[in-house]
Amino acid sequence: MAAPLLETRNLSMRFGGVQPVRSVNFSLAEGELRCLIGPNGAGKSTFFKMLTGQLVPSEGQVLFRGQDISHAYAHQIARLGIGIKTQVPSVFDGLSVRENIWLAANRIHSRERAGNVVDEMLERLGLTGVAERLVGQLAHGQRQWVELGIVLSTDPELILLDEPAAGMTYDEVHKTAQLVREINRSKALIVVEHDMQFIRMIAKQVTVFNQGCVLVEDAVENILRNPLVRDIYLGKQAAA
Amino acid sequence: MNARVLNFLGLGLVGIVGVAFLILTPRLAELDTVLDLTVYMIMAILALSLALIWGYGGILCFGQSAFFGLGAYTYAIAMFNLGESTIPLLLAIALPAAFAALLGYFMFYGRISDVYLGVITLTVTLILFNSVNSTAGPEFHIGVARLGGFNGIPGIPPLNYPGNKAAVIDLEGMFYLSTAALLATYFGLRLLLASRFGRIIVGIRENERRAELLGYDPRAYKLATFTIGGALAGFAGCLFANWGNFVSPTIFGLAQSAQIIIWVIVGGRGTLIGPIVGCIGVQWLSAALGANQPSGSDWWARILANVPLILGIILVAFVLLVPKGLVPTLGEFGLWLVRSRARRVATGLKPKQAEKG
Amino acid sequence: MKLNRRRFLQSTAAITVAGTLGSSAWAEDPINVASIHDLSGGLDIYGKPMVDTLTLAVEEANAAGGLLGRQIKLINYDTQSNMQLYTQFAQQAALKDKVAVVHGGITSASREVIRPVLDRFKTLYFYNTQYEGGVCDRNQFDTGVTPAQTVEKLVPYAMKKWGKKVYVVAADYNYGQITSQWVKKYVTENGGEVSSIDFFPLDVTNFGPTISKIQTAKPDFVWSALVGGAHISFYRQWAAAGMRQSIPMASTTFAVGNEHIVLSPDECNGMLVCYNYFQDLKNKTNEAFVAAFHKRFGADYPNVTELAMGTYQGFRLWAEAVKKAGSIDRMKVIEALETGISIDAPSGKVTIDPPTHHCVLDVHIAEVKDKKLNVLEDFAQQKPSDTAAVCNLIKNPNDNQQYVIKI
Amino acid sequence: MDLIALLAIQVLYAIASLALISVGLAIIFGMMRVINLAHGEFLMLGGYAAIVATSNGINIWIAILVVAPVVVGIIGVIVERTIIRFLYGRMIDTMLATWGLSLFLVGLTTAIFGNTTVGISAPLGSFQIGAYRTSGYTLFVIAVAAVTLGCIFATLRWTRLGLIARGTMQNADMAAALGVNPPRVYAITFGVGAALSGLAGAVLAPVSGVFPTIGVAYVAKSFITVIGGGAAILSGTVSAAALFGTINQIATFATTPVFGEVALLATAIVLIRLLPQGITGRFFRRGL
Repeated sequence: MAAPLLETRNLSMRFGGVQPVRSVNFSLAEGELRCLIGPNGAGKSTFFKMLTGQLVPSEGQVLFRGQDISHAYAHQIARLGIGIKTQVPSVFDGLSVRENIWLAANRIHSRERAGNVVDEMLERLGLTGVAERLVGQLAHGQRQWVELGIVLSTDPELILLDEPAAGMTYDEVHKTAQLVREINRSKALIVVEHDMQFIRMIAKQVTVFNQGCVLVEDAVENILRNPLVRDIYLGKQAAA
Repeated sequence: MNARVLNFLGLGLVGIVGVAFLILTPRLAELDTVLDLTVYMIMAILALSLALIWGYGGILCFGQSAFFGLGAYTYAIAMFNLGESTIPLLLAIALPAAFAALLGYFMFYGRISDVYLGVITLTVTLILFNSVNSTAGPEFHIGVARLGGFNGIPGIPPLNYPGNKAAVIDLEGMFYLSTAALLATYFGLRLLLASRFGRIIVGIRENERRAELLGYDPRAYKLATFTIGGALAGFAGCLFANWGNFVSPTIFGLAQSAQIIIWVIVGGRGTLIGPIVGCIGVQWLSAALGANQPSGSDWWARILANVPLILGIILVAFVLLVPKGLVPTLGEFGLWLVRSRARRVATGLKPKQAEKG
Repeated sequence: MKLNRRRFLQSTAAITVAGTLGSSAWAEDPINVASIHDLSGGLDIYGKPMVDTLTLAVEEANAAGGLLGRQIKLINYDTQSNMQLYTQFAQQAALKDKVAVVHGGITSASREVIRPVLDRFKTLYFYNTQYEGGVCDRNQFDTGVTPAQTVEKLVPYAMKKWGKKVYVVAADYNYGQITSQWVKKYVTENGGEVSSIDFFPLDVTNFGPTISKIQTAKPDFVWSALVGGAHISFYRQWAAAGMRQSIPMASTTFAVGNEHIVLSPDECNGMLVCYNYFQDLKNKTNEAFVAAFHKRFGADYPNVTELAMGTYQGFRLWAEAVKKAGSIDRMKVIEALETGISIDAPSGKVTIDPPTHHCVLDVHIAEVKDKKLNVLEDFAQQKPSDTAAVCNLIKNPNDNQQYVIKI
Repeated sequence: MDLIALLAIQVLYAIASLALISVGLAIIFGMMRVINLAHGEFLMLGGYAAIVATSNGINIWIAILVVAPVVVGIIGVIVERTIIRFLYGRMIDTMLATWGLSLFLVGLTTAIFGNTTVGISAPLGSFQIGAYRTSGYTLFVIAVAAVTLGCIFATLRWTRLGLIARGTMQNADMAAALGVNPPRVYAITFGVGAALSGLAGAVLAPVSGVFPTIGVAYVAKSFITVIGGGAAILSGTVSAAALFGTINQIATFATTPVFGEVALLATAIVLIRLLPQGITGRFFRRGL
């Protein structure tokens, strides 16, 4: 089997007393699509933050293509080719949709090239209509799309999606799922999601987080059957 | 598209007005008016320097006067030692820029942000004030130039045409120079902001974390912005030292740095023309209030001629009522007018169509 | 509407009447005189009284029929303790108002800002403040006292009274620096020693450490050249530390900002000062002046300060010269002044010293007693010998600089 | 030996006065994230309040300890109601508004009281330490500082208002969660902060005198102290005041007031560079 694209070796995070992530060993192959599930506070977002350099791990390593990036700055990691769509859309509210995408495309493309890339991306995400609107004025769903567009425009090797379907209508969810699959043809993804239907639509392999540890890792159908998962996760959801 | 057209129209307008002002003023206005306008132009450059780093770079700098003062002092000291103004002028830009770069590195690479930036910059300018203020003794001199402490350095030799000591730039010359410099700065900054760099610093202002996750290093961009701002302020300082032929430590003082912030606030953050307007407006006002003091003890007259009082009210009023600043608000008002006009026209048309149909 | 028109007609009528009256009353338009002083900000303590006396002087002159049959218009600028405005207003006064003379400037800094501007635009300049001396400029006249006129007198007096060991505390700028040098000179000349000279920026308010230092030095008396509102706290803390009884104090800056009125008697009684003018001087001119001043600005007016009187006398000297020259033309007035014009002023006889453009005047030593300044000794007609040592505008009229007098 | 004692007192005094002039600002900043640039003028008004009161025959102690804080406290509440409350969450705008307010107050006091420095002479004579004499009032200032900080501690620790206060310091929504209406808390907080500033101004009036522009001398220092101290009101102010006060005073005694000042400011810069969240942002986080 080929060397993994991304690998973490007993990665841990500690804030004072609490320890949201505990020695996680995780591995993702080139071009793989992996789903990350687990109840709130299982450490998924913290995990993502460490992968993208927003947090420096207290222990352990993050290897991207065998290179240790656990102490790299966020912008360096981004340049290595890891993009993230955060849970709460993080976009440039004061700028127009076009400018948002442009800022991303501009980093990797020449000035004239960037222009075209932006147009294509707007087209692809169906944002052409609102291209000149300020992102701050858009609806939540659309902001999600804009952020996705930003991430894609930097053309990363690995894309982290933190709850891409959150707060979306049913057909928006569908659209997103389609897009994710389409993206996956060329790129590796890690998707954090609660929405089981969405997961069914996209996932093959699923990793379950619980209390900062990897609980199980298995094919989606087995996971859905796994009673343990049901208890700690679906059970909770059902209760909620 | 439309926005872009308006944008170009605006630029053109500013250009035309600016040049007209540059050419006509000395022919039409009294000499003293020209002299006043000269200093307003110079201060407007200072205002622009803060407009860049605060309004666009999102860096709250309470110590812009530090670079302004450094520029002025550098020019003065170099001038007394060299006597020919080309190198002093360049120094007056380079030194503050270097200082800004140093300070910026210290702050941004130390991940210091918002209020803390404010405090550090404020503190720096206060340190400069205190230090320079206590150099009255004869032992404090750089080359032949006495620093002069509280009294400052009077009788600074004016700029001369590069290379020729004798050809000193006269009062009108100073006006042309300052106004031209202001226009150049304005259009220079417009270019800068339209460039990749400009768009990126605005992006960083909007959402630093996101910019970082896209692979931009905010620290570097902020540092660059801060340095440019420092250079501009230094240049303004040099011109200022020329205009009054003196410089004193109050240039580093709290009042001075505060004033710069007022200009930007009143004129409008996130615009360039705004701070220019704010700067000229506020300065003109405090000069007008200061002149023609009532020479009596009439209480109300005293109130009305009481400059801090009036300025204070203006500032509070602006923050409460016109938080965006003069220019953006007027802009919006203008747009609103146009729109409602358009609407009225549209509604006016409807019945006609009805008749047709 | 109709009513409005009637109103309108009435008012216009009124205006025209007033207009004709005005024009008929005065053959020519008034003579402009500019006052450029700090009326707000840190230095207004000094500026306010100066402008008040100047106002009175102008009003008196106008009441007496003006100068050369023309009324005098006082144009009053507030520089808000801001150097930039000094330049701007000096330019306005010279170019826009076309004033015959500018009275103004408080700190030496502000003077050095105004001076070149008024030189450039050929406008006569009176600097009416007590200062460190040494300015030599044909376009400028200085009516304030300089160290040689006051320090020279007060030092030996104080040393005779208290002893030979002196500790100097001074404001950290030109005036303080130079004055303290003069103090040192005269102290050593009189066989005493200056144990230390400490300088304080004008915004310092905490003198605790210094007071301890002075206690360790144990001088016979302290010489204060402190200036401005903040420095008043020195006297307070000095008294609060119980030092006033044990170590006395002399000064040529105290009371210029009415410190002796601000402070309570037991904070500054017994302090010695030396100036050209004291409000309680016993002579006809002064009593008349004080009466007039109180009539104009209220009997509760705290005190007419040294600087205020300097300004008053400055205007009077200029007016005298204008009469003599029969013109307000700058050079004519300067020449008139250079004949050594003198006036009978509230402070006694004041005469322009032609070579230095400073004044020959009386000085008095006084003691602070219960918010009053009791004159102890008078010294008639003191010459500005310090400036005279370096400056002679009769020999070389084109000299134009401030000398740092070698001490 | 007795010189050491004297120095010790002066260092203590420096710390005390720094803490006094900063604590009002600290409360307002710590609880409302509002940086009040009119703080210096609140101190100035406190001074004037005390002086006017005494000159109208009110006992000096009452004037300083009661009248001044009450008057300035009321002014504070008025300011909060008329200006600050429109600007919550807009830190920069608040700074600018309050700074406009400070100009306004300076202008107003000048118009009313004129420009001459006024003051009251320090009561409580002086006392002897070995060969040295020093002002008894110095000790009074230290005492007032101690008591004030003590009261604040007690309030925060044991009263309901204190609980709410600590809540708001931890997170702003907490006050609402505790079922009190934030507007009232804010108004009270601002009033209290202003009152403390008034007290400080009055206490220091006999030492440094009062004039309309004296606020400038205070505001930068207290501003720096508060930011240097960090979010925690008490521990922050005290620790920062202790650090800056000591350095300032010793440097002053060893060299000149200027270097004292510069030393203080330089320390502040280094401090903020090392601990961007202020002293308490780093150490005793849970401090009051």
